[in-house]
Amino acid sequence: MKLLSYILKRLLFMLLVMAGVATMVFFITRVIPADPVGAILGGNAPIELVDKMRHQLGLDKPIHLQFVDYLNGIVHGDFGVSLKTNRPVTNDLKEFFPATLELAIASILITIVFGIVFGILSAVHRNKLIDHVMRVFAIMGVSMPVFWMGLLLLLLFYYVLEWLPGSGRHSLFVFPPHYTGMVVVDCLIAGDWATLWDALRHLVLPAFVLGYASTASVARIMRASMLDVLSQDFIRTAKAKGLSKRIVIYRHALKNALIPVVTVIGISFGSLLSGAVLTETVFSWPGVGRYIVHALLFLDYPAVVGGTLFFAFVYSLANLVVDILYVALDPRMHV
Amino acid sequence: MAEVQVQSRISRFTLFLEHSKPILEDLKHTLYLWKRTPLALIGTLMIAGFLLMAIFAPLLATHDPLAHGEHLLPPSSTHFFGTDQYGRDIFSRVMYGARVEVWIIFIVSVVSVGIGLLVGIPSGYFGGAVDQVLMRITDMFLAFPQLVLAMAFTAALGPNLTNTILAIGLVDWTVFARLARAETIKIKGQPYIEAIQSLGAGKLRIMLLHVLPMAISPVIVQLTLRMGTIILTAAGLGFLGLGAQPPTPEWGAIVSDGRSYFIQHWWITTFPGMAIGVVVLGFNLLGDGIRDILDPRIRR
Amino acid sequence: MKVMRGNLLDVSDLRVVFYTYRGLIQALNGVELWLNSGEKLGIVGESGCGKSVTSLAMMRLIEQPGEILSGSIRFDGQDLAKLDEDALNKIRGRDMAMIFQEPKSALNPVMKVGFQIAESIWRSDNAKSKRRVYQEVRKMLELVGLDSDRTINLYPHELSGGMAQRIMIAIALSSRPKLLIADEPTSALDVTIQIQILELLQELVKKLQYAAILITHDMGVAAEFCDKITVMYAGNTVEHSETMNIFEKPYHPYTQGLFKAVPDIGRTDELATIPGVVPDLVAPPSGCRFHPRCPHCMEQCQQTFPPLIEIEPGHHVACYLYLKEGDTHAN
Amino acid sequence: QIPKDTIVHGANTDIFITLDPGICFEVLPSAIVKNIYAKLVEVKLEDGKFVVVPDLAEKWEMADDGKTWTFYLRDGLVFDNGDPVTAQDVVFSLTRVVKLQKSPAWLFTDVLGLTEESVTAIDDKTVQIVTNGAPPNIVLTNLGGSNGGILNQKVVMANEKEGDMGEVWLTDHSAGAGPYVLKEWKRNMMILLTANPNYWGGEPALKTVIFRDVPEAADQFLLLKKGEIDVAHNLTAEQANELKSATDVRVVTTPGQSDEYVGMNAGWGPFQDNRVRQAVKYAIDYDAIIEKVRAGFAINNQQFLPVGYFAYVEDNPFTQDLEKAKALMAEAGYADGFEVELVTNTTEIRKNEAIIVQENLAKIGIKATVNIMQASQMYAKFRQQGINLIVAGWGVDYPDAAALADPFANHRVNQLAWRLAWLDDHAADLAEAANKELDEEKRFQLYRELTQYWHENGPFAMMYQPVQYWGVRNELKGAEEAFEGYSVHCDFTRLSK
Amino acid sequence: MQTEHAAGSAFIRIEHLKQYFPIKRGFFASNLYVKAIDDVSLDIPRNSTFGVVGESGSGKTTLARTLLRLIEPTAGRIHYQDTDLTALDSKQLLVFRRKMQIVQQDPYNSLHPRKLIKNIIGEGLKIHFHDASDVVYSKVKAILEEVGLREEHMFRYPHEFSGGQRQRIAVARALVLRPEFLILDEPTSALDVSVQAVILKMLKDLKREFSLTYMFITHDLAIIDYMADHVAVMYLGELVEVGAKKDLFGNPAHPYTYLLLDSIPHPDPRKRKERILSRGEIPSPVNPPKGCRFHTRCPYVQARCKTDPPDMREIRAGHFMRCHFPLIKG
Ligand SMILES: Nc1ncnc2c1ncn2[C@@H]1O[C@H](COP(=O)(O)OP(=O)(O)OP(=O)(O)O)[C@@H](O)[C@H]1O
Ligand SMILES: Nc1ncnc2c1ncn2[C@@H]1O[C@H](COP(=O)(O)OP(=O)(O)OP(=O)(O)O)[C@@H](O)[C@H]1O
Ligand SMILES: [Mg+2]
Ligand SMILES: [Mg+2]
Repeated sequence: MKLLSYILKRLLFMLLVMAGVATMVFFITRVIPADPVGAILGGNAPIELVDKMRHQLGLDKPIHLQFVDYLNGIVHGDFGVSLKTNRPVTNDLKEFFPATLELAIASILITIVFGIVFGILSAVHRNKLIDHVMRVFAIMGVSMPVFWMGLLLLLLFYYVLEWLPGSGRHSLFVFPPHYTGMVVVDCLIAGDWATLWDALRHLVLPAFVLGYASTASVARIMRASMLDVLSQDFIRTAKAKGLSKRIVIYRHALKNALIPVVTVIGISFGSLLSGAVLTETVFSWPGVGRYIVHALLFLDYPAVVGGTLFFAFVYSLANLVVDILYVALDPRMHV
Repeated sequence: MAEVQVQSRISRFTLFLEHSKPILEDLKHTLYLWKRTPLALIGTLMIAGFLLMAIFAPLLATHDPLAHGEHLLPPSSTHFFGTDQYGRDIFSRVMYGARVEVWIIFIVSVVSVGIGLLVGIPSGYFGGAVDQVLMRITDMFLAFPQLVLAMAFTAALGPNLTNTILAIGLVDWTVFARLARAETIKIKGQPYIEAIQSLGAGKLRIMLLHVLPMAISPVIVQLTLRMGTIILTAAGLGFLGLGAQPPTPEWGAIVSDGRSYFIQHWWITTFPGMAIGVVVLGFNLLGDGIRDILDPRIRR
Repeated sequence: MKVMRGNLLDVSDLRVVFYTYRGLIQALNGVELWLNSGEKLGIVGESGCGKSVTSLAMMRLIEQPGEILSGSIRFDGQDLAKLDEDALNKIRGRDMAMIFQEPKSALNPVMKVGFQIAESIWRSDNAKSKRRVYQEVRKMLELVGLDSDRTINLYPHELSGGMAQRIMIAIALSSRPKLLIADEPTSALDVTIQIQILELLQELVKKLQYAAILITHDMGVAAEFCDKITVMYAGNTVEHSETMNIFEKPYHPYTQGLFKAVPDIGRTDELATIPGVVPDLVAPPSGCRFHPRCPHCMEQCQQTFPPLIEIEPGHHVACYLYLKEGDTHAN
Repeated sequence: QIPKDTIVHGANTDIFITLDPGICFEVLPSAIVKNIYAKLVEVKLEDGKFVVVPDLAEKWEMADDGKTWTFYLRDGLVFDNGDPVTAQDVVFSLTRVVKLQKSPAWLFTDVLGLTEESVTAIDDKTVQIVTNGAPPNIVLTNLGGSNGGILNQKVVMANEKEGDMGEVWLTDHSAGAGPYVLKEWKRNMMILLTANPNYWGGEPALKTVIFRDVPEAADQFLLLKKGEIDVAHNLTAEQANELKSATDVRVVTTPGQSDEYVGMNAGWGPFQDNRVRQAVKYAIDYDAIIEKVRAGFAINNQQFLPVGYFAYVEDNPFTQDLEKAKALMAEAGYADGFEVELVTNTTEIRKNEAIIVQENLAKIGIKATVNIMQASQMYAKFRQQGINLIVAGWGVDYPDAAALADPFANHRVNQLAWRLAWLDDHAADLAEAANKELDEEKRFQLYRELTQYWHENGPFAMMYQPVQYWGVRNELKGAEEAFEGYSVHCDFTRLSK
Repeated sequence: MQTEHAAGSAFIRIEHLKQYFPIKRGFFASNLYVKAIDDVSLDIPRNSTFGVVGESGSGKTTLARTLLRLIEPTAGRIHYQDTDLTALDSKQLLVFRRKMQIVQQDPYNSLHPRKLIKNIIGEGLKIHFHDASDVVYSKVKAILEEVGLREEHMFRYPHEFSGGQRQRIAVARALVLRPEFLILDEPTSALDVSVQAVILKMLKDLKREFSLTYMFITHDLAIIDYMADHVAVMYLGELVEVGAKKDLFGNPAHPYTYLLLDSIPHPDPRKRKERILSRGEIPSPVNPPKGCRFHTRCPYVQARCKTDPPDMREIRAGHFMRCHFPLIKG
């Protein structure tokens, strides 16, 4: 019951935040001294045509009226029609989002696994060689420009070693089943193992590149948190019980140490989602990141706004989930 | 009379020096811990090297970083890192680039830490409605896809390096706000704050003179840790065509501009890429180190 | 091998150091301790004198940056100081158990208390079925005076301090140890609860026949519940005797000073104070570590540490006052 | 691994908006549209010159008024689904462009003067078009552009939504009579075309054409070398150069249908003085730009007319001559130079050009600060005459000299000349006269005169005419012919393996 | 309940003071309250040492904080001589901030770790007297000597000091403002016995020297016995017994007071004895037991105790207590 009301309250906050984001993105985009119509029509188009089209799209109305229209649309779940693709923004998002989600989930898994393992190893072997190696390896992830690392890995694993396929979501002549739009999930649903294998092989590099960057932050928190937990009294109790080192670490320390890590993972997920742009470009990944960035370059208002709101929504939702997870993980949070 | 005062001041200062032994000891302690964490030491060296590079760029550079010459020369003894697509000496550009990075770091730090503290401390200190409002605003910025927001700000402010950096600062402050808030809440509950309150200090005085000095150090640590992200965000914006305006030798821009030469002319991207990597690594190691050293459990 | 002074435990010349930036902290400097089975020994001393380090050292739980430099910990026929980790794990929590000062932080916050007790029962007998183990958990809970149905599924944060300490006792005693080390088990508790816990421990000692070491800085607690008392100062054992003896006739100047400084209800005389402060263990005073604060300081005290000698049957003191004037205690 | 009857293109499809012939305006999408939709006539490059050849119309004639055109359709034409192609379809398709009023509409409305009533069907196989009297080459090349693609009216209108004339549906569906049919477009993944068995010219050799989305040039390079794509569309010049020495891949080139220029705002400060403009033209190192930016994939062409166009004669009066440039600057009173903002957009080529121009200008004392803008921002500013110095390019809209003379010299059409505030009536008059002139000899002279005047007075320094290039797998035959005259002409049917 | 429980003019008078904290557990806010102090009324005579005892969580610290208006009371009044502190705004309160000072429970966290001792002690002087730095310096120096520290200590940071020294600094910080009323919140509970004795003696001396009124909070009855003239016993946010120390310790009327006194282990093995043990655990102040709050643990509980909350009543002159069945000797 309490949990439910908590969730409701959080959802309400989320709504508030979304409203704020909506307002902000609207005004920021309008402040930009650029002309979407001119951009879409191209550099050659004469000014009369530009004006005509601007009028058609209602972009010559006073800004407050535009804002009212825009809010009206949002309230009705309508983000409008993309100036660029000439399709409802919702359709575009539906088309591009699953790819990004799939990538982000794969990356977050990589982040979690590597981050936690590195963190534990570092903490347990604190200040020993293995600690140094793990930390440096993790930090290297944040140290390299994504596009640079992406190209490097492609060159290595695809071009030179030929272990992994090149860019794209799946091989060209493979036609994966379509339910959710996430190829891996769809293949699992359909039981199409060959395609699944193909899709997974395509997923490895981009997910690694994207996830590697946040691995360091998770590993860092994990290490600190583990060290913290290991110095606590109840660990001494466990040792005094005569439990072996392994049990002390994995049974007694781990769950406690994970609690603060969960929050970081929630935040990482957000940055993974929005940081996917570069990875998507390097790996020809048809995701929503590229869509939004392009929308922004063209100043395709509806697409920018819709995409941003959508991101904000997914991010907030992810964090809500994390917070609930938090409650599940930490009995002290129970009511 | 005045002389007496001066005298007493001087004697007080000597007294201060005499008795600042504990402070020195503290320093010694810090140094000791520093030495015991080799990674922090390495990080420090990296950053020191980076700063020296920025300071002495004109001395270190072998060429004019903007002068065009024979292009796409591989590394050699005249061009340590080769030349780029216009025939500019990459080594010299990397040296001068250090200055740009320092500038980036400086502005972002000031802007984002400044906003972060400005939002975080009152939020944590007052709590209640103030906290709710400020935190919802922070949430809003957090929920905003960072790159999009940075791009939008950059576009709105006009795309040049300083504006790009400003934009990153405007986007990046949320972390610091949250951290400052959490710290403030922690500090607020400490008896020494209550003691100061009971002495009759006003809220502003408490926040400024007592909470701020305590809240700032974790924020600074976090800042060093985020330095890498900041530099890389700048590079990412460069990749998307925003960011430093040519011919500014910004490392991220060099890498992203050179990426189409990646396969044939590896040196264009590799050296500046490595420079970024080393500095980011340095900052991270340093930040990790400082954090470890500030950790009371170790400090004991 | 020396004869054991106590038939269960004999710690001799225990030295523990911590490596820190300031230098070597000589936390224990030749601690002597012994105990017979079934006995209750109190260790008293001021904060930082090494009580906790002693107890951890006995369990071989000293971790880096600390190290046991020397000494023997003979327990039940084995020298714990010489055992490896595996062998120690067989003794810890089985023959020798421990409870700590902050009972709530000594329990794992994300595990139900029932499981935490079960874990230690399992350890003493791996073969037991889950049902049997939990039966025993319930028995233990009842033993320490808790309602087993209600408590077994609680998390530590749902317990009060007193309950948590009872759980700790249950964990420690569930393997039926020969020795229970309690490091300030009641310092964090209120007086009324403290008494409950101490009475419980008292009662269980009788029932389960284990020996106990009770570490405390509260003279009252030691006086009421221990058969024997060891007084520590700055990493040394300075005095050891039967409780009654030591309270009636404290020999060591430190012990004397300590007793005079403790307020008690109904006490009318002014409190006495010990001048000076506890020494810094990085650069401890030479000789007897108490000499800078000692009203009877002699030249010899500044040079060498006095050995712990038996000046009366069962009453050991480390002080030159008594070593020199060999006949003062004769009467 | 690519089947024999399939070709895979690697291209950056991020900028693709629609494949509707009535709307499509970008280069590569237009090329695709041209291969899906047949037009009344086709424009081809023959002996380096563009010529108009029959497509759906087997013959046509212009009435003496110079305005009324009649087109006669071939016999037995059918759309991809077997429906017959009728004059009604032609009327529908061409009128639709006018009605939709999207990006390319101005070519029909402004350049040809078409209205909703201009195109009519005489009978099932005869179409009449009434223009504003534009010269024949302009009319025909415009009708032969991608916007002239003929749609199957029945199918399109069956898919109409809210009176959009099938606009939404046509974004990623096709209903044409060209050699290929659009099967599927998975955005940012691939575009799939299959051969149209009903194509009047016969079913093409390659049955499947795939455009695979590969936004990164380096990626395209790798995929091409591995044989995962047959054609790479967006290689960098350096990469293309690298391929020249490869054994299994070749580089195919054709002169590009565009110009890269430096534009100076003739209404702003120092640039008001023609001597300063001339100085800039002498300051630029044309060879360096061609070498460093294009790795040689460019033609030194300093006039607005691209190679192969009517009235084109090689005429490159400028080479870098710093002394002369400095002298001109001094003469104009700017011996110490001045500061100016140099604007360009984010494409890499432009950025590179800007950097070199910046360096060149610095040598005669002009301190240019480069400001890289998004295209959307740059054009917004440019259209308000708000840019003082710009590095940009101009792609031809249709292969006729008029398509360049107007924007570059005639401020009255509100295009480049106007944006740079070069409000020179003499140039404008000359351009208008030349564009209208039907007599070839006279027209030629007029353009020469304009070019001369423009060289001496214009606000443009033409950097080069690009050469288009593709990395092509050797097993793919006919790429040279298929891409010849690219952007005006692109014919996938010539490809084979 | 009575408000006039002590004869004569009170120095500090508390009337029906309540402090309820809304609780937030984990993520969830709720409309529950910790009733940290519930309807407390007290008179503190001038120049006395007024002891407050009670177990952990009984609300002693909260009482002190509320009394100083460091937290706003939920209800009730606080009179400082004739001034109602609860009615003052923050400017008016400033005067009383100087007159009333506190020495906190935890000497390790009550000094700002990044400030020199000089500034820690001098801060109040700057706020209240706007003293020039020379004046501040000499005043700080003087007060440090008063509490047994030296001039050289002014330039050190708190972590360089032992617990006892820190507590001296905290006392100095309070006394430098020349207050009239000083709250000592368990000033020695974190200290060792040998240090504790020194501090207690010092506090006694200072009280005389500065003619202070003390409110001395502790859970250690032995210390109360040593220090206080009057004693108030708190249980679960309520006062259960108030009176002169001699009277109250000699004849505890409330079973809880009796239990407290009985539970103390004496540092003298000869005083070992059989005890009456209280039952169970201290209930949560969030929902305290109905009726008498102590009934769940009272060895003498009767039916009425479970339903009727007893009132405070005066059983002897100046001796108040809250029990239906007081333990009257004899
Ligand atoms: N992990 C450690 N690192 C460094 N020094 C330590 C460590 N643990 C203990 N010490 C030092 O060892 C000495 C003895 O500490 P110990 O905890 O045994 O004291 P104690 O008698 O238990 O005190 P208390 O009554 O406060 O619990 C102290 O001076 C302390 O500083
Ligand atoms: N700021 C606060 N918010 C919520 N609850 C509080 C707050 N301060 C105190 N409490 C609660 O009020 C009750 C009384 O606390 P208080 O600190 O006054 O007790 P105390 O008698 O001083 O105990 P101790 O002897 O441990 O210092 C406790 O249950 C405590 O948890
Ligand atoms: Mg201890
Ligand atoms: Mg308290």
